[in-house]
Amino acid sequence: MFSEVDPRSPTPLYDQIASRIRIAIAAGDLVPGRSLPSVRHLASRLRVNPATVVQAYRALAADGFVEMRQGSGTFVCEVGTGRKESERSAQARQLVRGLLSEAARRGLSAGDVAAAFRAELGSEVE
Amino acid sequence: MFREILRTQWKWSTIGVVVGAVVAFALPLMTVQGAGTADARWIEVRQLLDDQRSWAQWYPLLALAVGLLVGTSAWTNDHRVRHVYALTLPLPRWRFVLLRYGAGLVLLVAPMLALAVGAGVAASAATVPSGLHAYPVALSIRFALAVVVAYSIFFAISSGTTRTAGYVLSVVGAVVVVQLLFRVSGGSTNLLTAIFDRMVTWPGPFEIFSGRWMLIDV
Amino acid sequence: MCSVRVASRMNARLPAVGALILVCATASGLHAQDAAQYRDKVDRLAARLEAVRAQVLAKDSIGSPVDTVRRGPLRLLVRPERQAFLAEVADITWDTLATMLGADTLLILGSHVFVHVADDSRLRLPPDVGQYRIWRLGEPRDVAADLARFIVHTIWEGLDATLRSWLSNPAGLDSLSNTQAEAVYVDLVTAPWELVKACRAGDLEACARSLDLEVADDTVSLWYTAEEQRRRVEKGGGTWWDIYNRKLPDYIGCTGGDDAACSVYLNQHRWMIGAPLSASARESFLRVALEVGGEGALGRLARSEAPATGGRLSAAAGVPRDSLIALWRDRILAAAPAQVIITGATGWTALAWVLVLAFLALRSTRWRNP
Amino acid sequence: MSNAIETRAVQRRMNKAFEIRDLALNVPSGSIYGFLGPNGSGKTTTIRLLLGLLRSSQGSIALLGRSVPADMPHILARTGFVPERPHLYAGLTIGEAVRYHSAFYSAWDAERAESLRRQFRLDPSQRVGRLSKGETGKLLVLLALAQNPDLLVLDEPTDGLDPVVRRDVLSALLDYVSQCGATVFISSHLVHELERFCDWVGVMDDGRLVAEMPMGTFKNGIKRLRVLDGPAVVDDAPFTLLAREPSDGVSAGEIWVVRDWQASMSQYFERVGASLREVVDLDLEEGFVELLRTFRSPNA
Repeated sequence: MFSEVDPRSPTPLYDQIASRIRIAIAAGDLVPGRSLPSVRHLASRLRVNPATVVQAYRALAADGFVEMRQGSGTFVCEVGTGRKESERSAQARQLVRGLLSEAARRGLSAGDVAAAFRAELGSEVE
Repeated sequence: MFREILRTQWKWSTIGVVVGAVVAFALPLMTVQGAGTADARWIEVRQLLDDQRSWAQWYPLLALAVGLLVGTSAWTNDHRVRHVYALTLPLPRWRFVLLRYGAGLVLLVAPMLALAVGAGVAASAATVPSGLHAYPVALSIRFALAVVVAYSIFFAISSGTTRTAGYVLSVVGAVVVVQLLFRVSGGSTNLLTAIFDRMVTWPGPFEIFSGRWMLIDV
Repeated sequence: MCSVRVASRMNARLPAVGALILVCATASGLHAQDAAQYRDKVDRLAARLEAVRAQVLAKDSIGSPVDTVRRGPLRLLVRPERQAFLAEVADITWDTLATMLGADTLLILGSHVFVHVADDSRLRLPPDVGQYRIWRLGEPRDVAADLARFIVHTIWEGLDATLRSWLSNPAGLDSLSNTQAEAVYVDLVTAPWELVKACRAGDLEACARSLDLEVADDTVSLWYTAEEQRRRVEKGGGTWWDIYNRKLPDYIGCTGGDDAACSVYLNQHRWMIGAPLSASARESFLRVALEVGGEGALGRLARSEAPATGGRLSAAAGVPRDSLIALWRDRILAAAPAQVIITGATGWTALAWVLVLAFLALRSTRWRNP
Repeated sequence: MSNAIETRAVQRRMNKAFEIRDLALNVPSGSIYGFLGPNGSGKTTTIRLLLGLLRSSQGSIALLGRSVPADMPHILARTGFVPERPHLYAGLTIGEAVRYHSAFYSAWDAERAESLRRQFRLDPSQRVGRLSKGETGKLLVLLALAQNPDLLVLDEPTDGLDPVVRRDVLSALLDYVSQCGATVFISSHLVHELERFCDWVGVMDDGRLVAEMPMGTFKNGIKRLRVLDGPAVVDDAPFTLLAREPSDGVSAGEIWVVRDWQASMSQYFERVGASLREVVDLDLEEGFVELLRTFRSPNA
């Protein structure tokens, strides 16, 4: 989750970082109370501007996913199950939206995409 | 700071300083080797003085060589990479130059002292005929001054850019050309000799080199 | 300057006879102080020169045209194409000799001197003339200097035996140069003999003896103390064979402590010992004397009848002997070499240059912003 | 002090063909400023001017609030500099070179120097003259960082380095910045390298500063549009049209490269009867290329 970011993507870097952490929290990979890497560490590791990491952490804090404690670091908050669910579905919707717009660009209709979905996933979707 | 500058200077000019010091110590001893007897006849005295005189040229040459080696080593690296490291160091430039200059001077104390010690030993070991005297102190002072002058000359030259060196060389070249023109046009003025004489007589910069480099003299 | 062209038969077989320079003078009775007498003598010499030349020309069938160049008593026979060059040589030689020796001094010259260049190898010279071969025709000035030196040598050869034994062969008779005086200074201050020390301290009589200007039966004692004599005998006296055969009672006496034996021994073996001051010191004295005497000094030296060399040199110089010695001593002491000890001027100048150079290093364009 | 580097109307003629003109740089304190430009655009000359290695013929330069070149020693004491060509004494070993360099800086952090040395795997007994390009680059960065600078000026610090070394060097640099909050002025012609961490960019071309803006503005403002039935003459558009060319042939329409784009501007196309099919974000490099293209031929 703290691996590469894609600077070429239209999604801003801070957003990329924040959303990855959000997913990790929603998926339970990051348990409440656990501390996130320090800004210095993450910035150096991802080779991004420390300000970008701070911005990502601020965004997460504003959403209530993490808590920034002065002087000691950033910690994962207790997030309700409903919240986790909605985050997961929001992420999923975002993926699908991207997929649909890409499909539109290639001249595929929503029906084509849905058919493909069904074909790929078999009966699971039903 | 000075210690580090000194350390690098030492690293670059070890050979010059060490060899210079060894030769400087040995030279006076070789000068008096087999020096005469106390009641020497005039022919022996003459021989002794001639020997002294034949050794005399090696002292200023040694001073020049040591000055050249240490003086130019101060900037060889900067010349090689065509960038002066010190320009990006946080101290006023004049201060850095003086520190570099001082570092070379400190190292040059070794050959100077070596010569003084050598001259002292030689003077006390030699039998000086009556009427002659040994001058170890005068010789050492002369050597020290000559080394410092030579060092300063080469330090100043190598402190310059290649363009400066070019200017110096073209002035020398111009003098030679003018001299040749004189020669061709039948003039008898010898410009080179005149300039050289100016340099080696008071108050020219090389006067110290042209003096009497005699350990034993009247 | 006058040059007389002598027409002669052509002979192309001897082109090598190039510049034939004939310096001719005479040794016969030299008292030509007054001009008329001098001129008369010169004229007679000229006539004799013509005779010699005719003899040479006849002998060798030299047919090429020959010019004569005259300078005072100097006469040069030259080949026309070298006339200009050798006329210049003659000018310079004559000037040198005249100022050095005085015009009449040349009359001391005891023989004729032919001077010829190296390529005149087929020339046969009359037996009664000195000859001098110029090996290289370079600058007229150098040729003239060589020639003048040679003539001086020839003149000295013509002087009496006393003078020649006092100083066998002076290098030149021009005035004392500083380098020569400096060398004599070294002798003066380093000679370990009591007599020289006294001379250095200012005893003019001691100087006179050191320079071998006095005559005495026991010269050795005039020069050296008994102790010095003994040391000398011990150091270098007697051959091994002599000593082995005990044939040298004086040697044995001297080393045994007999002072008289030492001087006897040394007077008998004069080759072992010379005057306390070297020949170059004597030569320097001669030069000072001639310089003080000015024109004609060498002539006066040759004619003087004083018994001791000191007296003769005093006559040549025209000043009393002791004044001459004092003058010589001052000249020598003044020629002391530059001090080994560094003078303030030298030291401070060196330091000033160091400062200037250090300043230049500081002001290097490399340190300023380009 | 709001700007770590501030120049006004700086002028410097290098030769007949090239000069720096009207250079007005503003590098905000605490920012990471990417100084972009093709080779020969004047980046190195500008850096030499900033560090007092060249004197400007006109204009004023201030670093960390002090003027260049009058206060150079003070500025250099707080500025870490990584030159394009290394100037270290080749005869020294790494250990000696570090020791020598440290002697001149009162704020030298020996611990950081040592940990960076270990991190960079530099052997202290190796001679500086024998180092590879990557090792030399690491050593220079080490020296610049260990002097605890408030300002880092890096001239092509990663040029010619392999990706691993480049990553190490940049990580160390960012680690220092997040720890100490220094301003970084980094020049490069490798645009994508700067993309991930610069918050300001300045673009040089032919001795002039073409653009200077926050990274976000730069990246968001330049877009590639696919337009169908575009008008022949574009004169009243709310954005700046940088380039216009036929599409790749597979998809219909034209490709427009525009600047100062905002989403609401799509209405423009409806108004002129065209249709906007696609808006593609350009990354820094593409934006940079387009920017230079219009700068060099403004009428295209």
